[in-house]
Amino acid sequence: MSVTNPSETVAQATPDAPAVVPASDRRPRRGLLRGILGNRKAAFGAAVLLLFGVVALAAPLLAPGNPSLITAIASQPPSLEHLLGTTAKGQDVLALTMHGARTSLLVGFVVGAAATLVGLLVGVASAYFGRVIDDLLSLVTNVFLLIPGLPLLVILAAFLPPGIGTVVVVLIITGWAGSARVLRSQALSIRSKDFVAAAVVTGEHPLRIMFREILPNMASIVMSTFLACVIFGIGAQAGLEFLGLGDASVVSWGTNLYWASNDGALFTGAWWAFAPSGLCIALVAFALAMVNYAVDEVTNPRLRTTKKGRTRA
Amino acid sequence: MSTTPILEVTNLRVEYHGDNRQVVAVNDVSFSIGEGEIFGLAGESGCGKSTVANAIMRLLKDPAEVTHGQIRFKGRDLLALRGEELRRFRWKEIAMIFQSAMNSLNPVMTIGSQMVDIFTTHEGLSVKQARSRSAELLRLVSIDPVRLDSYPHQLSGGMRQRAVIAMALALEPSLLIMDEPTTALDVVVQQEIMAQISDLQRQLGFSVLFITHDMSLMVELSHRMAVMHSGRLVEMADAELMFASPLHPYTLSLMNAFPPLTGPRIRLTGLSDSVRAADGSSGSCSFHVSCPPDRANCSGNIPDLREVEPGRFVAEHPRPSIEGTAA
Amino acid sequence: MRFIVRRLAFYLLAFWVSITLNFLLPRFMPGDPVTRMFAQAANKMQPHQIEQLRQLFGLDERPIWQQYLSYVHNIFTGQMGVSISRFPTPVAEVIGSQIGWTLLLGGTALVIAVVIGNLLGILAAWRRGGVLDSVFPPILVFVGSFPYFWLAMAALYLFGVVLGWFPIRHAFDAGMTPELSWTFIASIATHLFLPALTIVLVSIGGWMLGMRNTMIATTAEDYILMAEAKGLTNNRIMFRYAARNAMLPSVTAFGMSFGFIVGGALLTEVVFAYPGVGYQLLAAVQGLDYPLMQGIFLTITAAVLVANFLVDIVYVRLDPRVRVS
Amino acid sequence: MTTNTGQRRPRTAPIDDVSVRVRGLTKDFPLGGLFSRRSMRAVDNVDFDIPRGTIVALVGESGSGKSTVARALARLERPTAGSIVVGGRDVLKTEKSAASRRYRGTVQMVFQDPFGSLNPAHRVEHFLERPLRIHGKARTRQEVRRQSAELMRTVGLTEDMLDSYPHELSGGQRQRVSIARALAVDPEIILADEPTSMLDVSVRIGILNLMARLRDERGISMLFITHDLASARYVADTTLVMFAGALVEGGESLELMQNPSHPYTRLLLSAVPDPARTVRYDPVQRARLRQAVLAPTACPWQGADCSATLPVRHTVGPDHWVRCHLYSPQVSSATNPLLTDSDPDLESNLDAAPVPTRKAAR
Repeated sequence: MSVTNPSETVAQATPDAPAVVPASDRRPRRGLLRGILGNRKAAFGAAVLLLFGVVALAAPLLAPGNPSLITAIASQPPSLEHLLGTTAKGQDVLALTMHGARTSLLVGFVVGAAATLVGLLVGVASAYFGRVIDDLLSLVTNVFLLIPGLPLLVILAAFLPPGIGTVVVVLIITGWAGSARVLRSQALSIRSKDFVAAAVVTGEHPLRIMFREILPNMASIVMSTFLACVIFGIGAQAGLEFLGLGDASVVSWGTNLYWASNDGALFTGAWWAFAPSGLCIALVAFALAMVNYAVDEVTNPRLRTTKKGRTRA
Repeated sequence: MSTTPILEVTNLRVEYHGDNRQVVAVNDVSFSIGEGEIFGLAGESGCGKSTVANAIMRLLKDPAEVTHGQIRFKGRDLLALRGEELRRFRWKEIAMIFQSAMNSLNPVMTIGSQMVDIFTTHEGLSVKQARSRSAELLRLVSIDPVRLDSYPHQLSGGMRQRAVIAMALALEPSLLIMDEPTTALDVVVQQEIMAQISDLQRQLGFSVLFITHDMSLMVELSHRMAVMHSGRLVEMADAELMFASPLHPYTLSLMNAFPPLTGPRIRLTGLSDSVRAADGSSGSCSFHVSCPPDRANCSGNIPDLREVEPGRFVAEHPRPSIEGTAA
Repeated sequence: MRFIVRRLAFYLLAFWVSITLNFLLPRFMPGDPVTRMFAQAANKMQPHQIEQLRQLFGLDERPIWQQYLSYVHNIFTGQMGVSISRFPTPVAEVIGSQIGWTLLLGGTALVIAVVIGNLLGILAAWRRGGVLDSVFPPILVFVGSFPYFWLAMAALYLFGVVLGWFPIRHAFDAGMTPELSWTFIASIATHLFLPALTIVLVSIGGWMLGMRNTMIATTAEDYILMAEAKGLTNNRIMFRYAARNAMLPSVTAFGMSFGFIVGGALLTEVVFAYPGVGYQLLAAVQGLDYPLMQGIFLTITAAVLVANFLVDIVYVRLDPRVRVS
Repeated sequence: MTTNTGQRRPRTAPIDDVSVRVRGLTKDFPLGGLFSRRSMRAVDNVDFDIPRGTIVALVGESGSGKSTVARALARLERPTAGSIVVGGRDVLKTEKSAASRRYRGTVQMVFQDPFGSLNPAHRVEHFLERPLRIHGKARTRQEVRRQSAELMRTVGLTEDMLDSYPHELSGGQRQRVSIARALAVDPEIILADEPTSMLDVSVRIGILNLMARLRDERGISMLFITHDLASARYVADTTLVMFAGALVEGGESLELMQNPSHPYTRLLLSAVPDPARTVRYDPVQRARLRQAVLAPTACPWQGADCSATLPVRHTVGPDHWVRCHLYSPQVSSATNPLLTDSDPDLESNLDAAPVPTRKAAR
């Protein structure tokens, strides 16, 4: 999904009401990492991500030279020489795909990290300052959540000078609100816990309460928000570039698809020109989603799919 | 009250299947309830008393399973009921009042339609007939029938619980299971609800399985009672008798939790004051105060109930170290 | 009622923010895109049209507050300037002629995805560990990981180009005149099938999993246990008690997801050359048609806000608890 | 009616014998959103003292505002009006925006929920180390460890539990850790907000005993918030009864439970299940009490309608006062404040009241 709601997956998987989690489901936080590592979904997701990470880092070694250069006969189907064929211009599709991973993953993770950070700041500020500030911040958040993402992306990107920087900035502007909503509600619910009041009564400094008492309890939700934001970043970047709003000279999965579509790959039957980049986006997003579900399952064991289906009385 | 047992639970064992271990929630529990009798089952959270109730009602969900024992109701084997047969049996013969009235009512349906449900499903009444029956029931628990069209959130906590009681009595069941029916309520409301249940029981003559952690409340209402700990019964006797002279130390510690409202102030002791502080090791565990946190099959050490006097059962001899002493 | 009024005020605020954003962007962003647009379009425009555009984009010398007032006035009277890529058609007219197709495509896909997705979610949660619960989620999540437009490309290539089962572009057969006849409706349906299918496929997983998870949380509630103790039939418990409550978060998500579905629909339109605003948006981007881009943005925002408001009204009907306050 | 100050103030002890003196404490909570002007009065003009080295119980039902009083004293809520005098200073005036470290070192709090009041992310030692360090009680690691261990023993836990996480402890143990945390700053006053209500019943009495021990051995004053009259009677020297945000009756605990005077206190007492009680309540009498409490305009005792005029405090015994018009000299005779001329049935009704032995208050 090119423009997806970064909050959607998180919000649905972890309902706002923590009250539905019975006491027996309270798990120690420190078990989170071990739990995730032992989860099959997470292992699969991590392996795929690792693979893509390695390919992205090693792209200049695996496919030396500028991938946009025309090096071969145009529109060749996959062959031994060009494993994934060539584009209508005569570029090697495999090289384009591997180099594309660099930009796409970079933008995705930068956007994910930045949008999560903004969301975290907003959420934590809401919880910290309370009432008036919280009301204002959540109003702004909700307005941004409501304005449809893609058209907003388009007018923002259209007015800003084209380039990767613009894409990143625009995606952060449109993507932070979802994470802010989720993180705010989590921060607020922790803020209202008695252990925070206890820390106040002990005489702790407010900043220390924020960072030592509240934040450690948000680890899992910050993680799933981050993963959802990365999915959003990669998908939305591809969507923008597909519309021609990115920098068409930069090689990324989105621009690959843009060129494939522009060159009429669909109608000339050159499926190899558009298949790889789309599959890569899907695989990365799927891997991230798997890790995300694993985080949810570890923190909320009730969501697990139980294998033995006992008969319901 | 007649002594003909209406419900007989024999050697009931319920286990929870964890990821890689079994937890015994109810271990070899036997008791019976006579016709028109109010039988109290006391114990703390996690002792298995609600599991017993859910087992009788056949409401146990996936990881929990009855692995041994029998539940007979009017001679019928409840554990053998299946599908449609079970569905028809529920509420008609045994009804249940859950702990929190707020949570046991569907928030998006009116009280009326949740009552009408019962009649249309079990007796095939038309909605109109069912509504007039429901109105009667509400009057029985002194709620104005205009409340049929109210949603649960529009009623006070006490009124909600009374509405649940009305629902429970809809099909005139022979046994009413009450699982901590008043814990979420304030004491004044609690008293009113209990008085109402007591009146209705006298009027209609149904039997009651009353589950609570509040010994004083239980003694006031019940005819006979049992105390449960770590999935086992530790004492069972006539309610007045048990209140007057508890035999098992655990029974005593439960009673001590509710200091008296009259008489001189006496110093009472609770569990952790005596046993835990005195004995950190788990070897000489008398009744599982130092139960492992995972509660893994720690109930194995509690001995079976032994009849020490006619109608009076206790799991072991009392330990003199834990008794209320005047300060 | 208070709830509805508050929501309405909130939507008006959101719309005001969108208008203001639209107003500020060309005025405070580096000026060259607009200048470029004028350089490209000036020779074919009438002086009064140029003047109107200059006003819209802040190139006149009036004080900013005057510009703002007249801008807001223009928006509410539907004067969003002339389109440059479809010169000399006014923007409002361009959008008006195409929004219908977008609504048809987005609406059809959304309704199908929501209904089927939620039903699957209900059933999966009710039969935990069954086929539906173990096989569908991973597949749907995987399909949902594809960009809308890529799945559209793949579907177009496979079913349109290679197999030739479905038409590959536009909303109805070329040469047909829009009329109320079966052949025309059939033509619309065949053209709608592939684009709608891709949107449904991508979005259905989210609905199913969301519903499954809230259903699982709901089935742990006491009122489900009580309904079961009451001896109600399984179907009644599943729908009247469990799903009826689990639906509430889904309805909220329904409103929230409009914006995203519309975004997906826009991109899908581009691939299928479906004559909705999304396809027009591509043309606007390529033709540096800023008035049209902004017009589309505002129109879609307004549509999403109205849709959300309708969802709120439905929500009030569904949840008695918000009615009282 | 504005009340005569001298009449409604409690007997004023010398300030030196008082740990906390609360006067006119009022708290309004705003209702609705950002622009709403509506508010709800949770605590209404509450006066009381906590004498040094005693436990004062504040008893009431949920929603009566008793927890708000504790939270106001802990400076977690800012009162709308009133004064809190601790150590001779009105802290609401001298420390307006936030409580000083000195105040935190004097007044500590134990919370209701043993699961919610310990951060699951930290080990037990953290909860003791922080107050020790903040208040300069321990500076080195060894000092922290030594003093933490001592605190653990004080509350009946063992040193090795310092390295546990809260989820590894039982509810009772957790509540003991909370008490140890409060003790760490060596406070003068501990506010205990329903410390036993969420615990397993068999360990409740142990926590109450610990509170009594801390009072007796360390001279710590406590405000014990509870809904359970029996626990209040068991552990508290003085009991105050709160209803709808206001104090309605107060006195020495045994005397108050022996001779409950306010209709609300009577209603509350009659509702507590107590199998040892010999006298059963009379439903008619209960209904009258109920009506007096819940529908003051229809108060069954004539002339005692407290919806028109606010009742003031009347002394009904040594260290025992009640706020009810029934006891005002205009309504009742001087010899027996419970009787009114206009209601001859009253005496017989009150005889059937749920209290087994009722003495006429002097």
